[in-house]
Amino acid sequence: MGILVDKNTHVIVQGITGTQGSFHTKLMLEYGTKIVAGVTPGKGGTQIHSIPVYDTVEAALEKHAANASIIFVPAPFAADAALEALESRIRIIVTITEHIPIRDAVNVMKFAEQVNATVIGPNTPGIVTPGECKLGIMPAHIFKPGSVGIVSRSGTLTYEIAASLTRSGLGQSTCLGLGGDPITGLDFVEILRMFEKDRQTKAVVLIGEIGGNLEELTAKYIIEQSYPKPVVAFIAGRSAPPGKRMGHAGAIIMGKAGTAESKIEALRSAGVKVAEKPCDVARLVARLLNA
Amino acid sequence: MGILVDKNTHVIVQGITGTQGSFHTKLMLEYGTKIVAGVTPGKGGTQIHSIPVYDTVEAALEKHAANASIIFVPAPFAADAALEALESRIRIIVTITEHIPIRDAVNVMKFAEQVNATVIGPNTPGIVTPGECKLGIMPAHIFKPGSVGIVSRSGTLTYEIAASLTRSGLGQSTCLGLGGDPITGLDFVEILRMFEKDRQTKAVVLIGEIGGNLEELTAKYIIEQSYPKPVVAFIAGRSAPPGKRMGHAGAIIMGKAGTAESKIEALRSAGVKVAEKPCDVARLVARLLNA
Amino acid sequence: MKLFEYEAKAILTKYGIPTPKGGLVTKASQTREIATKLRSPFAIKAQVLVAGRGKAGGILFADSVPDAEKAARKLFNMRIKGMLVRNVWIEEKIRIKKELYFGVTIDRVNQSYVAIASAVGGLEIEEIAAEAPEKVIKLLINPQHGFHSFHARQLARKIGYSGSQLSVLGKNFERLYSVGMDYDAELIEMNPIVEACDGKFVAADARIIIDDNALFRHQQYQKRLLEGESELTQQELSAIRNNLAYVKLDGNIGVIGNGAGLVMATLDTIQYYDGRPANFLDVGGGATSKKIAVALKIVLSDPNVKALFINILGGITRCDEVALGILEAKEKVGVVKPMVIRLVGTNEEEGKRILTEARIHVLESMEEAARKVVEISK
Amino acid sequence: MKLFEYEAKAILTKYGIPTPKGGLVTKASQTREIATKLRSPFAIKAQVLVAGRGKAGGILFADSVPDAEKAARKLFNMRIKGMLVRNVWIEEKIRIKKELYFGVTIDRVNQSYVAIASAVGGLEIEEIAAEAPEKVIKLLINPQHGFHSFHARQLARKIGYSGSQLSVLGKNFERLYSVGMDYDAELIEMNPIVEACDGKFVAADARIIIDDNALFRHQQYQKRLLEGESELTQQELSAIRNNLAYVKLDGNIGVIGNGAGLVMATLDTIQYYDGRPANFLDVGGGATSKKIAVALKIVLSDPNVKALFINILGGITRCDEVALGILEAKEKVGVVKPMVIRLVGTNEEEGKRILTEARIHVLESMEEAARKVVEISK
Repeated sequence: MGILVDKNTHVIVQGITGTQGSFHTKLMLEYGTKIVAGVTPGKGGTQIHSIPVYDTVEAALEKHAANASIIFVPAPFAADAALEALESRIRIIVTITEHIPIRDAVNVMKFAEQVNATVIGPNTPGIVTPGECKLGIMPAHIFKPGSVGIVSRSGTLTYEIAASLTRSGLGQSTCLGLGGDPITGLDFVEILRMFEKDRQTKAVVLIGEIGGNLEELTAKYIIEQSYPKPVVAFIAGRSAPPGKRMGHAGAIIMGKAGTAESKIEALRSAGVKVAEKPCDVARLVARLLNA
Repeated sequence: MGILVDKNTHVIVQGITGTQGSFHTKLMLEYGTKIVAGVTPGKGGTQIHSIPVYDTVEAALEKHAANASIIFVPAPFAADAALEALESRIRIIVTITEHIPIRDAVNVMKFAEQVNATVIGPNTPGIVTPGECKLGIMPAHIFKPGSVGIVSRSGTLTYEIAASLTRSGLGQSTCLGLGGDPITGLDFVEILRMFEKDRQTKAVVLIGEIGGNLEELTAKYIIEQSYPKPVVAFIAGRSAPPGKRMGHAGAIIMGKAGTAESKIEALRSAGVKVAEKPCDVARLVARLLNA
Repeated sequence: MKLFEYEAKAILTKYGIPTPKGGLVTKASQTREIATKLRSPFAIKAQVLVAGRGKAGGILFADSVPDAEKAARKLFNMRIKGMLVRNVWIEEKIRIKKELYFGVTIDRVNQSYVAIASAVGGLEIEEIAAEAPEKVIKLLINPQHGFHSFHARQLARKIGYSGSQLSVLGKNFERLYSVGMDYDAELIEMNPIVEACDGKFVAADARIIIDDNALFRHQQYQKRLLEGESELTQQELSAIRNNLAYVKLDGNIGVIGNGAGLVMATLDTIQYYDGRPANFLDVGGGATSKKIAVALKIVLSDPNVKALFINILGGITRCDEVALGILEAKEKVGVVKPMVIRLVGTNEEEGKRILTEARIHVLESMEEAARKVVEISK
Repeated sequence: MKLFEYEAKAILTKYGIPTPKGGLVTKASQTREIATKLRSPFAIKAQVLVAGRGKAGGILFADSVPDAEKAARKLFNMRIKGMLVRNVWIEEKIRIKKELYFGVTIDRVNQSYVAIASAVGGLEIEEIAAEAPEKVIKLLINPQHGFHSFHARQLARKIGYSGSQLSVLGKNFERLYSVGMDYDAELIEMNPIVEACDGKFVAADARIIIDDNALFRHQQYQKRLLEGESELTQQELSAIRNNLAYVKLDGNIGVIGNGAGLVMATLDTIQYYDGRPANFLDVGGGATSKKIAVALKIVLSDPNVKALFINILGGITRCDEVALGILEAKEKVGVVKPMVIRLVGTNEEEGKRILTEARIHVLESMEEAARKVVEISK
């Protein structure tokens, strides 16, 4: 099963005709993701990898039923694309695009909140429920179906950890990236809640990083709810200096807020096992699952 | 009982220190309206007619409980005042102010819709439930408690008709003005619905005018719902030329739309008695009530 | 407040919407100089604030500079629907493939703005809607969410465009919406916006009506309205400056009252008794004697007025004050035409006394007063 | 992108927010000319983009023009937290009654903007919040509804103002919010906004950080960032121009990787093994050989670098392409420092073969590679 996406997810790709959009559409199709249509303004009537392309989401949905969208539209236009999908009643939106202005992202999130939709990203590698649906740009071969739920603020670091889980024989229920921006649609707590309800998920891996206080709030949530499933975490950025953005717009220590130490301490005091190095995650998960 | 306002209506007056605000606060108090506080930015700490004045609605509500507001704030700032009241969870707002820009009014109405609040006006004489509560600028002596509900797009014309009803011994349940602007918070249909539910109201007087199609929509509603209470109407502006605003920003015939003829015809075909002259209204009401 | 075509086009240009290259001619003799900077053929357009200018002969075409000059001269000597032509706009004529419509206006029922696009343009949008309602595409706009690029593209698609034209046309729709919001337009339209033979889009005509209540945010235009050229008559201007609502009509009974609805009903009652009102004039609430004086002056400046009907329902306004106002005004303005006054409401007795002493007859019933003034006017 | 105080103040002034009268001095010799146009006493302020400039001696005061000149000279000869002072802002010193704080920034948890006001100003807002949290008033802003006058007045009231001051202060808050939205500020603050002895409010210092991702909407500043003065080092500039994320650190192991999280984890792992990273450099997804070359060049331009660690996890990126890129880059840039390369993922075998043939040792484990590079660096 996994969370959010599965075999019944029918997808439109916004920005399907761009380099990234076209390339990843091919890979997603190869993975078995049910892509029903693409949207690129001005390219309506064409086809990409046998997928019909429309000028607007509205036009696409006149012909196809879809319940999710993945967005590859360039940053200046990406928020518009997200709003378009939301207004057309698409309720799961994966925004791959990075460098979306904060003001635009805030607008998208408020609208999504109003209509009760889920936005993954922006600046996310996407979401994969191994064996069922990949809605993102992550390499397919590093995942296999299983019982570990992964939620992350990162891209390649997630692949690093997912791959090592897979090598250790620990498959995944769903793996998703929240996105590396300061404003993202989902947070760890929401995902933990979903993983709690998901029967397939037996343990959760949480990959955090410096900046903001999502990890601290997650620790609080775990304590308050006596979260019933084991959680293993890795926090990137212990060596990061304050005041500098470490690649992700969201990865910045402001004054004394957002440090790795603060996050690690909070998680540990919530009973979460925090790995010292990425390669330690698989071992900790295995130990907890066998306990 | 009447609709919307009654003995339990507790009121704040926004713009209480202005000429209009102060003057009508006095008259409303004399009528028995329960005014608990006034708000004028920069005048917090003073008093008007023994009513304490605050700088913000928030500050007023820290000290007083209120469920309605009446706004006398000058047009450029009136929308801000309405939004302030709405954000502070006031759910009945009477906007006396005229000349509020349309863009501002649209924003207020959208916000009111979201939070499920009632906006009367702008550019309204207000609302009165005779003997219980007057939230407006209408002369008090022309009303008396009774069973006729009056809803109007006009001010003095409403007084004209209310006074003649009163003279004919026909008291009123509630009398309110929707407001003379193109964008107002309520329409006839909403009020008809309220009058239908109000036990005290036995007949409804509807005072319309040229411009828009509220009256036509009302006729449609009356037919569709087989509206159970007798309705008498007067429509002002039979002699108005097209393309000219007749005093009210909303009173304008655009091309062939919004004429008095169209409204009168629609209402008549819905079984509404339409008076030829204002003075005929009372007679028609009396006839229907005695039928 | 209506903007002239040349004003509207200047704004559109500022927002990046293509308009035909052109120039404003304030005297026919300037035509040559301006036309020579443009490429022929030319469109020469009277700058008047009336609808249906084209049908009334206010738009001419010319293939050469001398012909353009002739056309301009012709326009400067015209009145269009009674309006004197004071300025002429001359522009390059577009080779039209298709005329479209796009506008943003108020949707009263939905308390919102509405964007309207049509694959047919050039006519009044109401006419298009009457003739081919299926061609008129409407989209409600929630101002809190705004009108986004994708909305614009949805409309462009629905009026038949695709490919790069869809995006370009959409962009122009989006820009017009921005103009509309920034300028508090209660109506803004490009009618027609033209698809030229080269596939490009050009706003061939543009109309902007600024919400009068928002003019305080657009002082430049408020100033032009009150001080410069406008479609308003002297009476209308004087009314605006004094916060009176005045509309000229073509009868002979001057009407003054307090409250728009009441004044409308007064006109209706006059008409009901076969009289013909000369105007609508609402003095509003709590008018001062000065205001009443100005109102009388405006109404009486219409030479057609044979009799006056003042209809006051004193509510908050006190009748005695109104009576004093009328006396004062009468004296100042020197009213010699017959007056019928209906005065009821707060302090009615005192008001009547004041006027009766001044030998002005006061009635209580609006209908009776209307009947009487109609009688006098015959 | 951080704006200089003088840039921020120019914008505030444009929006009607009072700032002290002043002028920009680009050479100490101009001080006299500018200062004589102002009223003494003066505040002389180094224009550097570092926080805590005041404490670091970057703000001086003077009572006379000659003293102001001396102060300016002193500042021009200073480095503040390593930053050279290239410009000095001289302004009239305000007689301060009270220092307040107002700012608008991002609330990540609420996915929103937040307005922050405080009756204490002049310090960093985090310090104020730490010392007197009850004095810091926050208000979440829904951008669809906006920040209205009444919101501003609510804040002004809560930090202790009433009467006309409440409205005036509120107006300044409102204006600052407008600046923030119009300029896509991720942080904008008046710190302090000063209540002067005459009761008026003046923004004594202002800070604006424009969202880097929105710089395309603010080309003037983007241009200044890339071409003019900024707080960025040559390496940082070069990284920005090539779409690389680069942060200088003070160790001796140069690091290059793909993906922000992975590179952070790489630095952490180096540190875990007691090594010291010299930088953070993320080449992003699908980097070309050219990009890898630029990355190597930037990292190696740091003289402290003793060894290089390239950590690539080929996902969508193919390892063979990365390998070719490294070879090409190595040749072009002429790398002589020892390199440790970790290369796994798509087409890993082919990538390893290419590098091994070029006698570059490739490891599979990030931890092993980190240990190795730390060893070399010692």
